[in-house]
Amino acid sequence: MQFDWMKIPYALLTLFIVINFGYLLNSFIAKIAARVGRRRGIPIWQTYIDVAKNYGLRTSITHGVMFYLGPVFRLSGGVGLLLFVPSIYGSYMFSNLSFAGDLILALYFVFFGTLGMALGAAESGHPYSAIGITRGLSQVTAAELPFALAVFSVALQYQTLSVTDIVAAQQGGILHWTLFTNPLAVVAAMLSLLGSMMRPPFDVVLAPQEIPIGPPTEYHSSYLALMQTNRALFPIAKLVIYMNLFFGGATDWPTFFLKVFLIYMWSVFVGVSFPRFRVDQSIRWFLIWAVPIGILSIVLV
Amino acid sequence: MRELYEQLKRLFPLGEYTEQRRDLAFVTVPKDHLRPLLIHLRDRERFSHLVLLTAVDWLEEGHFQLTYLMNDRAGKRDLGLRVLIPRDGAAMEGIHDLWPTAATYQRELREMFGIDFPGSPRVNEEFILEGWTGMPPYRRDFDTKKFSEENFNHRPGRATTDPATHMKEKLYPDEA
Amino acid sequence: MALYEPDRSQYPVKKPDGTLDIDLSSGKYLKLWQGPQHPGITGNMSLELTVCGDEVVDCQTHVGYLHRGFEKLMERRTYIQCFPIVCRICVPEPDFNEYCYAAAVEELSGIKSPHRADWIRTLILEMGRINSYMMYLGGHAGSLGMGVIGQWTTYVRDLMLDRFEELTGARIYHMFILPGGVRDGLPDGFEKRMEETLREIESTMKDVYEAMFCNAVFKKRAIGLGYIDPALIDPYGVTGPTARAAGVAKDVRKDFPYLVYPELDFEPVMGKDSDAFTRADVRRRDVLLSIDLIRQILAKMPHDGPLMAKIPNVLHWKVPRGETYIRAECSRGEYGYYLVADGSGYPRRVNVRGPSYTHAVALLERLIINVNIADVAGLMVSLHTYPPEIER
Amino acid sequence: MKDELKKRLVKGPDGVEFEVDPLRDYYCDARPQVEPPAVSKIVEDFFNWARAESLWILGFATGCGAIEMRPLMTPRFDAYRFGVQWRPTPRQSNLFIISGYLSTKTLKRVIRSYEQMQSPKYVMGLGSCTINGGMYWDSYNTIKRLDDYLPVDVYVAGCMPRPESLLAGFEELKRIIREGKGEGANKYAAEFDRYKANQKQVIHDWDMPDYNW
Repeated sequence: MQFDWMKIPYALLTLFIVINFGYLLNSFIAKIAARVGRRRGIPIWQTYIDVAKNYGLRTSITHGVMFYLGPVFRLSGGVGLLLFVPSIYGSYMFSNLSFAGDLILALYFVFFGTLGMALGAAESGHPYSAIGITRGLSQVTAAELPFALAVFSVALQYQTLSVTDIVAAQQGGILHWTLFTNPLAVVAAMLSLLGSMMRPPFDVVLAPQEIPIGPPTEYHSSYLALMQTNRALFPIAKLVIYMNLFFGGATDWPTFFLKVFLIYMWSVFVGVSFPRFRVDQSIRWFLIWAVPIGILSIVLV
Repeated sequence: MRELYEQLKRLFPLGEYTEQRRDLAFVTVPKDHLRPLLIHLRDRERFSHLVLLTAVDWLEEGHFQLTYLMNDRAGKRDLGLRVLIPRDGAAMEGIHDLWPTAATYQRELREMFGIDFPGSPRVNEEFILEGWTGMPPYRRDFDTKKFSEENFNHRPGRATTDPATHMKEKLYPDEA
Repeated sequence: MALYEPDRSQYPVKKPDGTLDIDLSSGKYLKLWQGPQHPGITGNMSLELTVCGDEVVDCQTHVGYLHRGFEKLMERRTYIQCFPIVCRICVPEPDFNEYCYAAAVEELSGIKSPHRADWIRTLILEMGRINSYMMYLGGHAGSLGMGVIGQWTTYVRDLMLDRFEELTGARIYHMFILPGGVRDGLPDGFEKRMEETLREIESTMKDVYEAMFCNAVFKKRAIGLGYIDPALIDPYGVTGPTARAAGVAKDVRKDFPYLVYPELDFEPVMGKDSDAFTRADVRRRDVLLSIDLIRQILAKMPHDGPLMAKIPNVLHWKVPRGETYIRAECSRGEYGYYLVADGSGYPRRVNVRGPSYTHAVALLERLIINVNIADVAGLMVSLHTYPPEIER
Repeated sequence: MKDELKKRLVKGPDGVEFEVDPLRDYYCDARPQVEPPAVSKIVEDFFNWARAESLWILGFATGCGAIEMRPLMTPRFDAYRFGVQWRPTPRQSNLFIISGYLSTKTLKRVIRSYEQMQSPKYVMGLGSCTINGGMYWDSYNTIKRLDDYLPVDVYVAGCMPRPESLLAGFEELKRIIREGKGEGANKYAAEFDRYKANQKQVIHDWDMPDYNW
């Protein structure tokens, strides 16, 4: 297959759009959470200012090479995830660097960021980071299991490992979406989504009360700004996969924004109305509820 | 309360008795008889709740007064036991095995009054103060104002007058 | 479904003399400091935890970060000069300090505060109790990751602070109950605005009940957490809602009635399971009880009569030699002042008995063993401790 | 000095023994440096604006003033509107609110937390007790003026200051930062010896390095 060099600048354009969308969405979600608490909440551009402020700090200390690489790994996980799946179906400009086996690569990238973070935070030597990391890794493992099962179920259903093909198979009306053709897989994946979005009830990794914010305890200034960028990018990238696999993908940007926003809202609404699980409870929850549904979906396919 | 006192008096050599309220009385107890009396009160007379344990420094008379305040919830009454111990080399037997919470009080007394409770858990560790080398601060002969003036930088411009003399001059100049 | 339960007796090994054999260099244990700079700690205090895996095996509390030496400062202030500083002893609920101090001084100098002042004092104490519980409910939900409850309860607490401001002129430190009586009567229309505030609080409490106490995740984490055996209540000096949640009906308002509580109609709120969830529930129902009491007080209180008893010239206020102990039921338990007077114009010794003193040090160190690190904050908040009254 | 800060021999998991000197190994004790502002004025102005609009507060309740923090976070006052947020770790915060009196025991922790914050960092003193001791002017355990120990940018007076005055304090601090005068960290670095001498005069058991990152 001939590689098309023009795809690279186009992919970067997608990245730019998605990052800005992510920033705005993050402020918007903070505002929604504030509204639930009857507050007015932060201004919508607050996230931009925070990132600028963090890049503008004068001192930043490091605990070693891995400490610096942690956020970089994490960000590259997000970027990689986004770049290897098509954002807009049918558009040459925004189909990014997708290829035949990209689903497997995407699964890998979902996990990659957390691993990088684990290495970086362990380097910082702070006990809270270490505890946060052990919690994070065990919870992400438990949470990704149903997602992986759901993905395999979908891949079996459509007999392909290419995200583009899966999206293509879902075109032509709302009833062709995986949501309706394979509902069990979607349920399993949506439960898994709750676990990986770092919102309650599954945010014990970053919980300010239980352990002061876990892995990023020692991160500050530009490191933290990198992580904030990732925090804007990574959920969107992940939701793009969800949208493509289960909700029929998007054919233009408005549909893209709307669908991503709606899927995000699912985790936000659960998040504002529940306290958080302890990590052992959340792992049990995933093993008892989400994993069997995932297995069932594979069996049924 | 009076009957209880008479009853106890037959068993223990009790000292001065003060009835403060209908439900509150204070009794002076010799140092050696405190422990049996506490056990008796706890097991026979339902005084099961140790409200507080604290000390009063009677500097002029040369002794510390330890106050053990016992509470009987069912009988709706309180009994305070006063134990007088000399100020020099003050030490007292601990009661942390009777009430685990007493260990905290004993740690505070050790630090704030310098009263030793041998055998009480963590009694010689720092409890509230840190790096304190001087005299235990709750003793009467410790002058907190002098200490504060010597140790801390004060912001100039703060004029302090003794309110009693100030008010006397400004408000009641005629009063004796 | 049978779930795997780890064997908790394995580590650490108990030495023959009862102490734990913890060798930090073995790599099995980790020493972890929680606090003083930690959002999961109530106030300014720290816990030195030794953890094994995810479980706490040993804990030492460290207090004293807020020590100002009140008991010493009061020894060199006249009786009336002590009055403005006593409320600073416990920040979230200052009125109990004012009441206990005022009542102790009155009793020793043989003054009786007027009947109407007693009613207003009771009103203020109940308002303060609601404030304190509102802080608690928000903190407890927050410690388990539910920030929304804190937003709601702090909002209605602000409404209650408005009523305080109207009545006393201050938001946090009211300095309203002074020895001899109270400073002022109720302003015009206070009852009506109070009723509006109470309605708002009631509707918020309904929301809180639905969002917090009916929530599966909250139940899952709070039920069974920090169980206190009723047999431990007396040895550890546990009082207040914490004791009532264990089924021990300790309520100073009922047991040793003070102010106008004998004239009010109420039953202490009781629980039976003695865990964090029951304690939270007892406190929630206590808020409703306080609302009811405030309504009773406003309906029954006399509207004319003196507010201050005749007190001596404050410059020459000499209290005769004697000692007394005054207690009141604050939102955490029994709050008491032990006052010793020596016949001069200055108190000889003032000792403050805060309920947190026993709850947060001895009891917490015992309860925290074998608790998951993630639950330490929830456990600590469920005991409802305020460090300033521990170290004063 | 505490036991855990003494030099000791530690046996690693692989059986090799090595010596640990906690004061040297666990802390970096390099002196703080004066960090110059950005070369270009426009860049510095932009950063100052961003710093002013995004104040992250360290959630450290050092005294009674902390009771008014909760109302500030909640619907009535809602400081989030002004870009103020609370962070649980000193590394990520820029503004340290000393909420009231500081006992010497807390002062030690405050200094450590302050030094872990990344410059530029700001300090706000809350309540009369940070200004001149306030009610506790004769107490043996509280410091009397905060600016001897840390560079203070803004004082908010009162006992206790109302949330409104805190909001006004934030606005004042923002103005100071926007004008480029919020250089407390550099002042701390420049007059390091004076601050350290003052701190050591009060804290009698100094068992940490002079500067800990």
